[in-house]
Amino acid sequence: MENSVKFLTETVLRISGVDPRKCMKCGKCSGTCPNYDAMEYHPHQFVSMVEKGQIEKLMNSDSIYLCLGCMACVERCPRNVAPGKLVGAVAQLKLRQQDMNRKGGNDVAAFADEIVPQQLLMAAMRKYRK
Amino acid sequence: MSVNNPNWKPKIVAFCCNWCSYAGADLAGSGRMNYPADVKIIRVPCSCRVNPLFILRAFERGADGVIICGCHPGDCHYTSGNYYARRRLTMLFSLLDYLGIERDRTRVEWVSAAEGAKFAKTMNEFVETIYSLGENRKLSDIRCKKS
Amino acid sequence: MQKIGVFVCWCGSNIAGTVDVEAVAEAMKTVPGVVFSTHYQYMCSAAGQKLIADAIHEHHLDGIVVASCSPRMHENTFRKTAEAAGLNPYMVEIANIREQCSWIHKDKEEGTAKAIVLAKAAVAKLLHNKPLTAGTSAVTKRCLVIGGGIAGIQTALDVADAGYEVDIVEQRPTIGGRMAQLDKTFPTLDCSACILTPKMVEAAQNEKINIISYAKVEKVDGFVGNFRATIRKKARCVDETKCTGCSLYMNKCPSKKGKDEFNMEMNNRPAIYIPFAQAIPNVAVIDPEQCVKLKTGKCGLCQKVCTAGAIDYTQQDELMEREYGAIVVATGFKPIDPSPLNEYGYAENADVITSLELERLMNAAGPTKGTLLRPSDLKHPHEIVFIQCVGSRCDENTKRGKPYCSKICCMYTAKHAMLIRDKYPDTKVHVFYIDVRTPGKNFDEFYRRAVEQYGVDYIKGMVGKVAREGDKLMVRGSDLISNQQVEIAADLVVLATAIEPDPSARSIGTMLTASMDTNDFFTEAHAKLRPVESPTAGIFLSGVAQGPKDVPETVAQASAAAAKVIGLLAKDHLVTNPCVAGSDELLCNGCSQCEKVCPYGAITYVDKEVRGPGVREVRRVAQVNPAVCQGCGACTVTCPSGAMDLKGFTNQQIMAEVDAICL
Amino acid sequence: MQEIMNRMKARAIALLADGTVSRVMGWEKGEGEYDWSPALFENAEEMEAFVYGDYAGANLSKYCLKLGKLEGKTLVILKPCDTLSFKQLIHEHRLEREKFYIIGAGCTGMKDEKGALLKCNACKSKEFAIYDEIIDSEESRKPTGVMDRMAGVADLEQMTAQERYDFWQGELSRCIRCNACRNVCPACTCIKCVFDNPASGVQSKAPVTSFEENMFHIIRAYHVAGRCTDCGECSRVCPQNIPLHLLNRKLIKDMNELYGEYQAGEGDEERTPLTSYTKEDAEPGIVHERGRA
Amino acid sequence: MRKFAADQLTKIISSISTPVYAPVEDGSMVVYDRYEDGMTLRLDKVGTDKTPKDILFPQWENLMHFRMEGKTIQLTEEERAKEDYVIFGVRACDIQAIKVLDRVFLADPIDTYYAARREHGTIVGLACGEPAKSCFCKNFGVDPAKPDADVVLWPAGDCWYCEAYTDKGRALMESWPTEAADEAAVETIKAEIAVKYDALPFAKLNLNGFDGDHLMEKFDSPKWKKLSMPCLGCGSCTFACPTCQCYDIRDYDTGNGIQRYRCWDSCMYSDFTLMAHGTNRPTQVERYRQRFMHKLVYFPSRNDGMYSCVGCGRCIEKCPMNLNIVKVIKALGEGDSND
Repeated sequence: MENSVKFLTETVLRISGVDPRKCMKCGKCSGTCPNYDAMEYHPHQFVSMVEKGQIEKLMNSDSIYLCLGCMACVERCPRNVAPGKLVGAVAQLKLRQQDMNRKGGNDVAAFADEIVPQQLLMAAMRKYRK
Repeated sequence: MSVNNPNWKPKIVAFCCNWCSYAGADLAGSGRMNYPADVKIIRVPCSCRVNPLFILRAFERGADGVIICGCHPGDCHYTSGNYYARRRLTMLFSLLDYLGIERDRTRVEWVSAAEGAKFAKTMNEFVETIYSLGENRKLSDIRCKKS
Repeated sequence: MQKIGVFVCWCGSNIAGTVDVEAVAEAMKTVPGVVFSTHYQYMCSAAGQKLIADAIHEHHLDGIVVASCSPRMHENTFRKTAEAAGLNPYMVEIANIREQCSWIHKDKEEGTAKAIVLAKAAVAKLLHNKPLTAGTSAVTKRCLVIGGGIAGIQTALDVADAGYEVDIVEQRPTIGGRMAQLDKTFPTLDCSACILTPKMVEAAQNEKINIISYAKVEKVDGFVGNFRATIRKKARCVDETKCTGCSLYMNKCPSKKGKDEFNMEMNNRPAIYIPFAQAIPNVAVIDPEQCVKLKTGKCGLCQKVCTAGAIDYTQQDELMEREYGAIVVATGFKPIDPSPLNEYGYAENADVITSLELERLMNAAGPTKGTLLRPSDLKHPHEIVFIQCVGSRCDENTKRGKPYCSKICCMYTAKHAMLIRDKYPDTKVHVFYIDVRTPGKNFDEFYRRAVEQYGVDYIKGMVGKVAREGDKLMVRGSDLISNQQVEIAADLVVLATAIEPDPSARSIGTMLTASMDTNDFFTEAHAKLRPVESPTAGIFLSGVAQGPKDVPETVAQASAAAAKVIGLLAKDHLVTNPCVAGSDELLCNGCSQCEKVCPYGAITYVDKEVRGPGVREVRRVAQVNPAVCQGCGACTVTCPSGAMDLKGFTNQQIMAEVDAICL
Repeated sequence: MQEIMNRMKARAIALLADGTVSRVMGWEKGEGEYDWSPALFENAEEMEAFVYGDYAGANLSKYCLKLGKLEGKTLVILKPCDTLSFKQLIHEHRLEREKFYIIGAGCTGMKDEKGALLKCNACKSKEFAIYDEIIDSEESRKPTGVMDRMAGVADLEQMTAQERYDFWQGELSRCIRCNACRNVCPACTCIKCVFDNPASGVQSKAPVTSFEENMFHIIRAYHVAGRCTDCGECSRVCPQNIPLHLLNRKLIKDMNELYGEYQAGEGDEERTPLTSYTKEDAEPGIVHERGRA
Repeated sequence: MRKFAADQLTKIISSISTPVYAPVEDGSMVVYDRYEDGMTLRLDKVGTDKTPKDILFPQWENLMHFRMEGKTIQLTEEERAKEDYVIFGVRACDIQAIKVLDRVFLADPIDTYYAARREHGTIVGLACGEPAKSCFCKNFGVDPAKPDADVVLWPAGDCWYCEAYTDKGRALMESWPTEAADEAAVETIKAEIAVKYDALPFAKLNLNGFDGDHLMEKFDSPKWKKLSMPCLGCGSCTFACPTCQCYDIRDYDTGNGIQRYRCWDSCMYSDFTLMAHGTNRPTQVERYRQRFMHKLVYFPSRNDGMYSCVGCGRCIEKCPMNLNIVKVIKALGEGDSND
C-alpha cells in the first residue's frame, strides 16, 4: 500500500500541490535549470514521470538532491506547473520513507537568519541529509 | 422517505430553453427515448428567462420537482443568458437548501439540441430522485391541494 | 373571456397511436375559455389548415391552440394559417403532444392524460396572450468600418462594390495597418506592400469609400440599421485637400526626435512626416508632441517650404456626426511588449528583437534599407535564434502572457528563417519551439521546406535564459528530443511575441455594447454558425479584432463580414421580432440592473415625468429598443420590481402554464 | 461621542447658514433615554434638538430617496456602514450625489435599550464609502464589534436540512407581514413592491400559509442579493424578533465564496455578483453536493 | 371573592375542558396562543408582544370558497366559530380594546365572524400587579386593577384572588378549587396598583382637545409633517395594537377555485383602501395623521367619547423608529397636565 504507484503519486501531488496535466511540454523548466547537466532526470522529466506514476525511479535518483531549489523553473513556467515543487515533493517523500529523524518545522528557525533565503535553506537541508 | 399515498404520482416541471434543451427534448422524442409522463415541459426563450418566482410558483402549486435545462455554458444563443441563470439558480437553490427544503427537488442541467439521450436520461434520473423524496410538503401551499 | 379553439392533430398514427385524440378534444371542451375543440388527421395539411380557418370564422375565435408536433416544426405554419384567417399570428399556441408526449410514452392512458395537461397549459397561456405586431425600422444605407488595416480595407471594398457607401475610420495618419509593416507574406513570400498598396489605392479611389484617417470614433448610439456615430478627426495641422505629399519639409524640420512608429520606433523621424511612402492618404501630419512651432510658437519652417500652402498650425480637432446602418469592427492587433518576461532580456539587449521589428529590419523601406543588420552595432548577424510562443499559451495565473495561441507565429518564423537562410546562407538559424502549428493550405509544406531545403535548425524546447556575453547573446534552452540542455552563442535573438487586440478595442467594444472575451477579442454571435457577427445586431467583426488570424483568413473574414453588411444594407426595412422585452414605466425603478445583463445594449434610460394620485415627479426609467432586443429575457429576471416583462413569454403566461401543469 | 455631536451640530448649523444645505437629516431624542428617532431640521433653531451618539442606530440612507426629490441639498449624517447603503443607492441611480452633503459620522458602535445592536457586534468597517467630510474621533476609528459576521450562518449550515427547516419554520411562522423589514431596507426601493402589485402574481398581504411566510422572505432576500450591504436594519426593526439578517448573510457568504469577495456599496463597480458572471462559475449542482462528500 | 394557591394555576388551566388561549412564550416573544401542557405561561408579562385580538379577530380568516369544476362554479361559505373557548389572563387595557372592537364589529351591520367568536369566548381578566414604564392606560379611563371581564384574577404572591362577574364566568369558575377570600385584601392590592400607575412617566398625559370639537384644528396642524417624517410606513404599530381593526378582503387563486379571505390591513400602508382612482392619502403624512386622528378624534367623536387607544404602550415598544401615540398627544395636545 505504502509503495503503490497510486499512493506515491497522490502523495507527491498532494505535497507539491502541482497539477502535471497542465504541462504543455515546452521544456522551459529544463531550459532554465542551472544544474541541468548534473541531474539524471531533468525538471521536465519530473513532470512527465510523476504524471506517468514513475515516482520510485525518481526517488531512487540522485536528481532529487541535486536540485538547487532555486525555483527558477517555478518562476518561468508558462503553465503554472512548478516542476521544482515536484522535485521537492519527491525528495520529501523519500525522506519520509527513510523515516529519518527529520528536523521539524520548529527547528528550522535555528538555522534561519535574515540573509539566507528560505528556499536555499530548505534545499541545503535536503542535500546534506543524504 | 415514505410515500403515504401509493397512487401518488409526482408533478415535475421542466423549464427548457428554446434553442438547446427544448430541441434536445424534441430529439429525445424523435428517438423514442422514454421518460416518465410526470415531466411536463415549459418552453422559455432562454434559461435566463426562468424567474425564481416561477420555480416557487410551481412548488406553491404542488410541484414535487423543478428542473431547468439550458444550453451548455458558452453555447447560449444569447451568448450570456445561461451564465446569469447559473448564478441566479445557484443562489436560489442555496437559499432553499438553507431554509431546509430538500435540495434535490431542484436541478439544473445543460442539454444541447443534440443531446436527446441526455435529456431522457436526465429526466429519468430526476423523476427517480423525486420518487425517493416523496411528496413536496415543505414548500407547497395547502390551499392549492385538491380536496 | 376569450373564445379559444383547440385543434388536436393525430399526425396519422404518430400521435393517435398513443394518445386518444378524441378524448383530448372532448376534455378540452370543458376548459374555461374553450368554445370549440376538434381533432383531425393532419392539421398541417391544406385540409387541416382550412379546418382551422373555417373554425376561426365560424366561432369567432380569439385564439387557437394546436395540439400537435413540436412548435419548432409547425408553429410558423399555424401562425400563418391564423393570420390568413384574420387572427393575430401571436394568438396561436402549440401544445407539443408528439415529441414530448406520444413518442415517448407507450401507455395510451398515460399519454392521453399528459396530452390533456399540455393542451390545458397551452390554453392557460393563450388566455394571457396579447396580439403582437412585428415592428419595422428603416435602414441607413451606409457602413462604418472601424480600422483601416487589410481587414477594414477588404470589407470596405466589398461593401462599396455592392454600391453602398462606406466610411473607414483609422486612428493612424494612414490606412494599411499591420500588413503594411510586413516585408513578405507566407507561404507564398509575396511582397506584402506589393499586394496591399494596390488595395489601399483602390480604396482611396473608390468614390463610395470615404477614408477618415487620423481619427477615432468617440460615441455610438442607435441600433441596427440606425447607428449614429460621433467621429473625432484629429488636427493634422496639414490641409488634406492641399497637401501633395511632396516631402520637401523632411530635411527642414528641426525636430528629429519623433519615434518612427511605422518602423517599430527603431529610428527617428521629423515632427512633420508621412508614415511611409505609399501612405493613403498621402498627406503629411504634424506630431504635436514634437513640433517646435506648436510647442514654442517659433519655427514654422515647414510652412515656408510648403509651396501648396497646406500647413495650418491653427487646425483644430473636428467632430463629425454620421449615420450608419451597419458597423464593422476591424481594430486589429499589436504585438505584446515582451519586456516583463525578463529571461529574454528584451529590455536590456538591443539585439533581442520582436518578429515585427525583424520585419522592418528586413524591409527595403526599413531603417536598414533591407540589409539585415543587428541594431546594437549594425553588424551582420551570423547566428540567429528564434524563440516561439513568447507570451502565448500561458496559464492565466502566471501573469506571463496570454492564454491563447497567437496562431501566426509558427508560420512567420518559418518565413523569417527561410528568408534569412536564402539571403544570407552563411547565417545559422535556430528555432526553439514547443509545437509547430501549420494548419493551412501549403503551410506544412512551407515549414518543411524551411527545415529540409534551407536547413533551419528546429529545436523542440524552450529558452530559459538569454544573457549578453561580450558581443554575443548566450541563449540557454532545453532540447527535449535529445534530452539535453543547449547553449547557443547568438548574434541576434528574435522573439515571436504574442499578439493582442489593439488597445482601442476595449473602449470601442464598450461604446458598441459588443461583447468581448477576457482577452479583449470581440466575441462572435455564435462560435460556429455566426462567426463574423457580434451578438449585438448590426455590429460585424473583421480580422484579428475577433481572434488571431493570418492575412488570407483575415481577408476571408473581411469579405464574409462585407457579405453580412450587404445583406443588411440591402433591406429597406428591418422587421423586428415582436417577442421582445418591455418596461412598465410606472413600475420601473431606474436602477440599471437590467442594462447590466442585456447582451445587446438594448436598454437605455430616460427621465420621464410620472403623474399619479399624489405623485408628480421625474423618474429615471428603462426603455427597451425593440429593434435591438433579441428577447432572451435576462432583464426580466434581474428586474426586482417586475417592471420588465417579455412579450410572448410574460410572467403571467409562464405562471399560467405552471399552474395548469401543477393541477 | 458628545464631542463628535457638538462638532457635527456646529458644522451643520454653519452649512445651513451659508446656504450650502437646505436641511439636515439627523436624530432627535424621544421620551426616554433610548428612543431616538430620525429627524429633519431646517434651521439653527430646530437644530437645538439635534443629537448624535450611541442611540443613533437607524440607517438614514433610505430617507434620502425622498429627501433627494426636494429642492436644494440635504445634509445627511451617515455612519460608516450607512455610507455603503448610500453608495449602493448611487450605484443603482436612485440618488443623485449632488443633492446631498454627507457628513461621515464616527461611530463607536450603536446601542438600544437591550445593549449593543446586533449589526454592531460584527462591525464591517470603519471606512466611509462616500462622504463630503468626516467628523470622527480617535476612539471612533478603533474597531468595534469583532464577532464573526458569518458565524450564525455557519452554525445553520452545520445543521441537517430538517433542523434548518424546523428552525426557519419556527422563526418565520412568527412573521406578521408588517413589512417593517422591507420598508426600512435601503435595498428595497421598488416604486411598487411585487408583494403589493396585483399583477405580479405573488401579491399577498398576510402570511396565510407557511408557503406565504416562506415566500415573502425568500423573495425579499433574493431580490436584495448582491445589493444588500448587510446593514442589519431588517433584524433591528423586526417586531417579531426574526433573525432576517441570517438570510441575507447566507447569500452574501455564498456569493463571496463562489464569486469572490464582494461588498455591496463599496468601490465604483455598479455590477453586482448577480449581474455579472465568469465562464468558470460553479454549477448549481454545487449546492447539491454540499455536505455529501 | 375567592382565592386559590399559586401552584394551582396551571392545574386549573389544564382542567378547563374548552380550548384555553393564554400568554405563552414563543421564542423570545410572548403571544396569546392555545395553551398546552409544557408551554411556558407568562402571566407576568405586561404588554404581551401580540394581543388577544389575535383570537377574536385573527390576522387572517377564510370567508368563503369558490370552487371551479370545468365551467361551473360552486360557492361555499366558511362556517362561523361554534366552539366555546377561554382567553386567559387578559389585562384591563386589552379588555378595553375588545370593547372597542365590539363597537366596530357588533354594531350594525354585525360582523358575524367576529360575533360568533365573541359569543363563544369567556374572558379571564388579570389585574396588573407591575406596570411597564410604557403603560398609560389610566389616561383612557382604564383601571388596571379592575379588568372588565367574565372572571378577574388578582395576583398576590402565594395565591390568586378571583371573582366571577358574569354567568359565563361563574360557569367557568364552578369547577375551580377555590376557597372564600377576604374582599379587603383585594382592595389593598387595587390601591397599591393605583399608586404604582400614578407614578408612571406618562400618567399625566393630557387628552384635552382630542374630541370632535377640535377636529379641524388637529387635522390641519402643521406638526403632522415633522411627526410623520421618520415613519417607514410599516404595519408594526397597527399589528401590535389591540384596537386596530381594519382589514382587507382578498382572493387567493388556488388553481381550482378562489379562496376568499380577509386579513389585517394597516392604514400605514400605501395601498390601504386603494381605489381605482388612487388613494386620498397619497403620502405618509396623511396616513400617519389618519391613524392617530382615528384613535384620538374620529372614534371618540362617534362613540360617546370612547378613545380607540387604550394606553397599552405596545406601539411605543414596537415602532422601529420610536414613533408613538404619546409623542403625538404631547405634540398636538396640551402636553402633561401638570406642565
